[in-house]
Amino acid sequence: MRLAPPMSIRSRREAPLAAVVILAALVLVAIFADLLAPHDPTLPVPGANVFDPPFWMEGGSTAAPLGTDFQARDILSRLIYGTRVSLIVGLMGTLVAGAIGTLMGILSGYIGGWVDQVIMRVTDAWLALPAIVFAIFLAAMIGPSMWNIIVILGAVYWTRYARVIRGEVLTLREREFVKLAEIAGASKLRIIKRHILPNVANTAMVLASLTVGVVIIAEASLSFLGVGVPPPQPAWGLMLSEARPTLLAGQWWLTVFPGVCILLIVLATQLFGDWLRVKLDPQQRNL
Amino acid sequence: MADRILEVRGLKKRFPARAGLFGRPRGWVKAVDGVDFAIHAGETLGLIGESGCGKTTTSKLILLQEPPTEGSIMFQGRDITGLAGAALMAYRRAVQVVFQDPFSSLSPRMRVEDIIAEPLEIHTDLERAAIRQRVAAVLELVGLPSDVAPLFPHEFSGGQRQRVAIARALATDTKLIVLDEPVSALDVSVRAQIINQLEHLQRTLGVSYLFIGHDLATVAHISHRIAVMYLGKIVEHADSDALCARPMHPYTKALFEAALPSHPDDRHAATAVAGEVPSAMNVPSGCRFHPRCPATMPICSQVEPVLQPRDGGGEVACHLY
Amino acid sequence: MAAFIARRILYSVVTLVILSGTIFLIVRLTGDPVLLMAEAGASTEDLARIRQQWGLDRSWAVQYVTFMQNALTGELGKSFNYRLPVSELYFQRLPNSLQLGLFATLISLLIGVPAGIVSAVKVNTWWDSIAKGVALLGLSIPGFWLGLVLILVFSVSLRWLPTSGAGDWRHVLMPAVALGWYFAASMLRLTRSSMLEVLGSEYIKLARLKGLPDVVVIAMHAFKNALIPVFTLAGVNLVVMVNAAVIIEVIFAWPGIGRLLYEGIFQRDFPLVQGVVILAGFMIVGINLVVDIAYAVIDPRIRLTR
Amino acid sequence: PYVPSAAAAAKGKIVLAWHAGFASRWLDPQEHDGTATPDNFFWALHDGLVKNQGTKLFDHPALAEKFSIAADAKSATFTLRKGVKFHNGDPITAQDVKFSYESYRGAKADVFKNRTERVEIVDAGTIRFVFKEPFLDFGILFGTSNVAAPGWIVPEKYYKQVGPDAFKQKPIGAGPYKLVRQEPGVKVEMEAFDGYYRPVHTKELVMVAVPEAATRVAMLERGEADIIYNVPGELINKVKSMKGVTLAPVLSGSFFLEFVNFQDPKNPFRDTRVREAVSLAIDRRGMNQVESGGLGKVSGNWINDDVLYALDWPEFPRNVEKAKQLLREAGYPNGFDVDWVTPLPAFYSRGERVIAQLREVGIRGRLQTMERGIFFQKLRGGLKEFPGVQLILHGVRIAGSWSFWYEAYMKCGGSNSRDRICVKELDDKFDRYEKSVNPAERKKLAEEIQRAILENHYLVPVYRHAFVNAIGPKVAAQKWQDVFPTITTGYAYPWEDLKVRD
Amino acid sequence: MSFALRAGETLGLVGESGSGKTTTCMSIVGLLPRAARIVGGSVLFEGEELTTKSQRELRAIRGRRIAMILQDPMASLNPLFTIFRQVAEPAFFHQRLRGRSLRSRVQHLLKAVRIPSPEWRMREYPHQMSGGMRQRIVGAIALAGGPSLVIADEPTTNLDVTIQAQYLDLLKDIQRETGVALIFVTHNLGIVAKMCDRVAVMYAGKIVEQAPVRELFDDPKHPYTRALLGSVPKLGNKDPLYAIPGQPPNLASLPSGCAFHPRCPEALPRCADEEPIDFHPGAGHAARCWRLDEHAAASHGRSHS
Ligand SMILES: Nc1ncnc2c1ncn2[C@@H]1O[C@H](COP(=O)(O)OP(=O)(O)OP(=O)(O)O)[C@@H](O)[C@H]1O
Ligand SMILES: Nc1ncnc2c1ncn2[C@@H]1O[C@H](COP(=O)(O)OP(=O)(O)OP(=O)(O)O)[C@@H](O)[C@H]1O
Ligand SMILES: [Mg+2]
Ligand SMILES: [Mg+2]
Repeated sequence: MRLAPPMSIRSRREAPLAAVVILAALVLVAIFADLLAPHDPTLPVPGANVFDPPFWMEGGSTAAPLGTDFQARDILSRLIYGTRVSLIVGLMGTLVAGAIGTLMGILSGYIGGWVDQVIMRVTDAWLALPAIVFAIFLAAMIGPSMWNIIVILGAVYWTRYARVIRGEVLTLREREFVKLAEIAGASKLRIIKRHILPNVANTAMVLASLTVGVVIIAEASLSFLGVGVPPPQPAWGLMLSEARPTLLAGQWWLTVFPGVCILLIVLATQLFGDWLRVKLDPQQRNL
Repeated sequence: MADRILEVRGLKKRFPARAGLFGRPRGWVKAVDGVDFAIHAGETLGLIGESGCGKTTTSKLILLQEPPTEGSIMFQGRDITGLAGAALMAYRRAVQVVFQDPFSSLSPRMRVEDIIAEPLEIHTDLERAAIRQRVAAVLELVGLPSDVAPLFPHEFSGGQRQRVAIARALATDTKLIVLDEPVSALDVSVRAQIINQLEHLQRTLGVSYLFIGHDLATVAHISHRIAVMYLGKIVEHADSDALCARPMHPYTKALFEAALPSHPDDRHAATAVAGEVPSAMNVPSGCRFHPRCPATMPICSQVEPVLQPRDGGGEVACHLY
Repeated sequence: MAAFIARRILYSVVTLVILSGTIFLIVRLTGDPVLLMAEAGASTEDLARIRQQWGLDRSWAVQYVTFMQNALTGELGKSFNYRLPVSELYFQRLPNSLQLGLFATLISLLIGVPAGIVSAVKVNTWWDSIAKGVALLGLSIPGFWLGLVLILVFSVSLRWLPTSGAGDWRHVLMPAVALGWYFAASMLRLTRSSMLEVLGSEYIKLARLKGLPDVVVIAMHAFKNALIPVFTLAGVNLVVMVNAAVIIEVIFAWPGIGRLLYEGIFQRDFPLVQGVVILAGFMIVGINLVVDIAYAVIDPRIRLTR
Repeated sequence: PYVPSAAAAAKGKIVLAWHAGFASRWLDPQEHDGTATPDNFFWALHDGLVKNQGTKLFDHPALAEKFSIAADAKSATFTLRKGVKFHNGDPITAQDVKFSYESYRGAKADVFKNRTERVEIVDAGTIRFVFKEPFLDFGILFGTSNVAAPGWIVPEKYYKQVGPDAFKQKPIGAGPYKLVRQEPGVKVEMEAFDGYYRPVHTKELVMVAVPEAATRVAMLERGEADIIYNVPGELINKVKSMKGVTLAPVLSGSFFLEFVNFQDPKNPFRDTRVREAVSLAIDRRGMNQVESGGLGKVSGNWINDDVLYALDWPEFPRNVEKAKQLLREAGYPNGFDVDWVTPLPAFYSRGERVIAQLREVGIRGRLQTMERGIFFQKLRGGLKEFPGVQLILHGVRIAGSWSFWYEAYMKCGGSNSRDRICVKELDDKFDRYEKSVNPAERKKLAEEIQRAILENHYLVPVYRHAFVNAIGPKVAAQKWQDVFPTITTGYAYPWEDLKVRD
Repeated sequence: MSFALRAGETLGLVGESGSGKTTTCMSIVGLLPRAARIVGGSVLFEGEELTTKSQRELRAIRGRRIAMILQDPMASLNPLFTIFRQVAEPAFFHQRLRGRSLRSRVQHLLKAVRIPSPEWRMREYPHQMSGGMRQRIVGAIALAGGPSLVIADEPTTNLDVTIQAQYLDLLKDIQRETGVALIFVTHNLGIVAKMCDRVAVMYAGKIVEQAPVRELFDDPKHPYTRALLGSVPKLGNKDPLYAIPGQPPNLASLPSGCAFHPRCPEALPRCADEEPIDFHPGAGHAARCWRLDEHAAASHGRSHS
């Protein structure tokens, strides 16, 4: 009897090509929006009407290839600039959440004691607070803007990081290399910087990649409630939400295009996140 | 071997068990319950006993990872239990540890050179170049080529990692290394390498070891003296050879009887000792070994025996003697 | 066990105190409710009168203490808008919200759990890919969009289901799907990963070594162990769906708590917002307790040791 | 004439889908908040002594058979209709009227309190309000929907018995419909009251709150709702195309631009030419076309023409070239930047259009959005909340008198204008207006003030938008005005006139 | 690799971590992980070919005729089920025992593995047992189906010496009573010395030497076996240990020829290129080393160091 050589494990597979291509394309579009967009995304296309259909449909024109919206603005240009806004919101929101959550998780897990208790109770309380309460709170305090939405989403989504990272830190804290550092006389700060942080980075990365999509969808939901990225900024979520009545009127392009964009980016980040998770966390714990 | 580098007296450690609603403990785990021993310069003390008898806790107390409940730890004649500041750092610098699991004791995100350099960075203000030199030197000492310095731990096998761990322990001018089962996680063929290496290092550098293990043969091989622990107490200690030649405490005897034969012809029948180690939360009265002891006497359940000198040097705590 | 539950309750109380303080501050920092209660041309005296009528002229500290004192006696105050005790309003809406939440939970469980199990048992096959695809779709479609498409298709075009409002099962179907859809995805992910973890364990190996049928191994040995995290998530999700299904309730004009909260927020109905959030907090805490106790029922380690 | 079983003929059911959630306080006229929304419920459940109906502003007798206001405007006398009853069968007495008036605590309550000396019950059916001084606006304030409601009658006995809060849950009134059931915030179900003095045609009237516009339209399409309020601009064409459905574009609030702090020397809007240029840049017709499906009205005055003394004013022209020219003359050949353009939430798209139109003449603005509650709070905060160069696009509807508009949005220290606008000479004139008891003089002053505002472009009117509702096939109506006959409101009352098609 | 085992016999399978011991055992019972597969060879059990059997047929054999004891007693019991249920399962599914007979069967099994007061203990959960007891319960589960072969994969690595000794004695007793054949997987030569009749030494996925236990200890033929024996500390002997140089190989990139040759002190030039074949230096003794090839032995490459 002969055994097959060690089995090639699928989890080592290459990064999902589709996801990487989509993400790269979106990033490029976001960077070069100024060059790519045919029109100003906030102003009407000269000569165009409200709700012009895409060019291939009757009444459409190539001046606004994907049609125009309620302000006679070019949808294509808005989508292109929207990539920038949505990516910034998605990535920065994730970053804010990740930064707060990771910090909280590390403090809670590593320092322990009452710090842990307080942070965990705050986390519990936070979970019970609906995001919209926050959203309006912040909008009231500092006025609605893209950056405030980022702060809001960060403030809403940090808890999931805090919990997972805390769990991770609790086991890390018992890991022998941390003990070794303590025995060698390393300060808490040094241990956090040199030993804890680098070792939770993977987890944070995986969580982050899975959070981007959630944040983008959440932005759309806040727009629906009227407290998202303020007009006239062309965020996809805002476009989708503003145009929702037109679904009923048959002007499908107004919702379908931003919808597809959101779908694409969420799909891509999730796929990428899944891949990253399998790659960085072969045990596939519940992140 | 006259100068005692480390001396432990009446060391006790209790852990609260199952804290109640407001942190009120419902009982105490007496993990270490009055331990005395000394380690001399350049000497290896073996600490042996079954799982849960308090070996690791003892090492934690020595390494100041837990404050002792009672007792004192003298390092080079100075009590270290209340140390702080520079004196503490000096102690931290002189005493290092090597753990059992070579996979968990090296941070997966750090390069080997940084791992080894960490104690140096903390305790000295050497230049980068000097640190690198020192790293190369200790790598050499443990038998690794110095060009492995920039690698990450996952690029090493278990045995090599354990060498890195030892190298780290040697990076500062270490006086004492606590070795908590340093070879039990290693492959059989690699164990011998590490043990030989440790012996070699001791001979050349004169460091002392506290060697914790539960494989009798291994502990006996490397140690000069052996202390046998049972449920938080040392029940017998003696020179390694004397102990092997004539174990006196029934528990020590049981350990020897349970040890595996090194040849099929040494097979012996059922072991004398029955049952398992009781929980450290409710230690039996009198001699703590009496419920399992094949030679138990009425007095054993009432009076706790104290350590007394035994034949061939060392001490034993048993009513038989 | 009793001490364990007592400690959990203590934690819960702390959580609720933090929660109430936070929400109390937040609603007050967001602006003056009186302006929204009065007409556009109301005079300053008008405003002062309303303010005094509702005790809003007193300092925040006093307001908070009063609020907490009342809350302890189960009195969450009276809604500005509805002139009803908040708790009464809440419990009026609760049946609707529970109906929606339970249906949605059911849908998310019915989709998420079996798909998660299949995807874990047949990991890295096309079954797995399909399940993951479904989960991805669930995560990438905003609920309001799905809701409107559902209305468009099933109410307007096909004329099968009523567009909105509460009533019989036909009313709850679309909102429950639109709401449960998103949660199904998270349920699926969690079931999958926790099943994968359990399936890799030694005791599952031993169960297989006993020669047990696969069904028994998966359904009895594995699933029961994988259930615990799924259970927790379902509990928390249920609370979220019951208390904060704002968007779906708005789209489908569902008379639930989410809308109560939504309107309360925009009207600056302080007592209402505070009350709903705190009751939701209670529910979270309650559900967590139930889940903890359920754990203890499932898992003897907790039952006997804590 | 009292018809005892008028409601016996009532039949059918009408479901009305609302754009907002309901507040129970809207069921109690005693706490009228001065906005139009609660009138929907008052007109169904309650009745007043007088109310406006159709094009009559306030002088349509309702529970009062007749009334008279003394020539010196120091008293008003009302005679109750005979045999009128509350829903619980109790007769409506002068005492109920007195109680309702005296315990009224809603909008403008202080005005009534301060000005009223006493309320006399002349006899069982006659009541007289006596004022401390001439009270010229009494009729307007007392009887116009959407202003105040001390003239709406609640049953004293019942009201006192259950208390104000319970009253809002189970109101008993004198209106054409009595409450069957309400789910607070969500739904109000009503049934024709067979003791009403006018014929009630529809048996059941149900109002449901459906916040999402698309859902309301879907309901109308499915026949789940018979009347829907507030069709958004995007869906006007869609609703137009629906079979059997009638659009009801009721003229509603007026949108106009405010130049925040324009008197500041550093403010470019200080120059009348610049303000005129803004006016010339605005495409009022285009705005009406897109935002309101052409159903609004491009009016000249920023004050609605359905209020007392409102001045009729011709439409302002659009002339981009002239606007540019004026800007050049004013020293802004390249235009200038406006820090923020803040539209009334959530009419952001109108704000965006204004910005796009201003951009054409070289004035570059940015949109500022805020949540509704914040907006009103900021308005009240005055100038400090709007620093720099700012424009506000107000959307306002105030019923009753032109003076309420002036007081709220133009007067120095006005409830909404605060310290953002101060035109001293107009305020002085307004003072004279307030003090005057001579209607002719008042009218003259009112017109002078309005003319000055328009000629100087202190405020720039944009257009009067239509509150677009839609009527389903089940409702009997020749034209939409049959369902929405009442000026000063965008709503479908009087409810008793609604009829279900046979 | 190949080895054979008679009824009632104990075979020791020795090798370092990762040398393929567990994989071998798992492939006997047909439970390799999804990613692995058997690429050749056969497993004959009581005359039946196992490798070609379907999972369904294997299921009838697993637990009933071949049982297995896993390495980790803490992890191999399902924490959520009672001891009774877990011990009863094989009898329930294979022998279709129910009710009282099932209960008495379980009691009997627990008694057989020396669990005190089994009728009371079987109602408890795994976490209430000590490690030694758990391992004995796993033993009871193995015996539950009345197997003729038990494969024990390092069953004592996590146990204390005293408990280990007790457990090993117990296994021997049971073997004597029931006559099952035992495959004992371990990396500890001491256990082999204590327990086994025959030994197979594995290195890098291959059996390099196989012999009756005494012969192996007295006269090991393969350099790896010799090295292994030399590297274990013995009581009362403080001489430096014999350390095999280098590290165990990675199975994914095995050295060419004899997998041991890079570490072998006696390697011949051909060891690097040619995979050694089985030589039979004695009855029932086989080893894979070119040194045993007569011709090669004549022309010594390097001498014994
Ligand atoms: N932090 C702690 N809290 C409570 N009990 C503890 C703690 N650490 C150790 N114990 C208990 O103290 C006793 C001694 O533990 P210790 O780890 O020192 O044993 P050991 O001899 O090292 O065992 P092993 O051979 O398994 O490593 C055990 O019963 C253990 O459960
Ligand atoms: N699921 C798997 N996928 C890939 N490789 C595997 C898998 N299982 C085992 N292997 C590899 O197969 C080889 C043999 O593993 P096996 O578990 O049989 O070794 P072992 O001798 O039992 O080791 P140990 O003493 O550590 O239990 C190892 O190199 C291991 O890495
Ligand atoms: Mg230990
Ligand atoms: Mg193994």
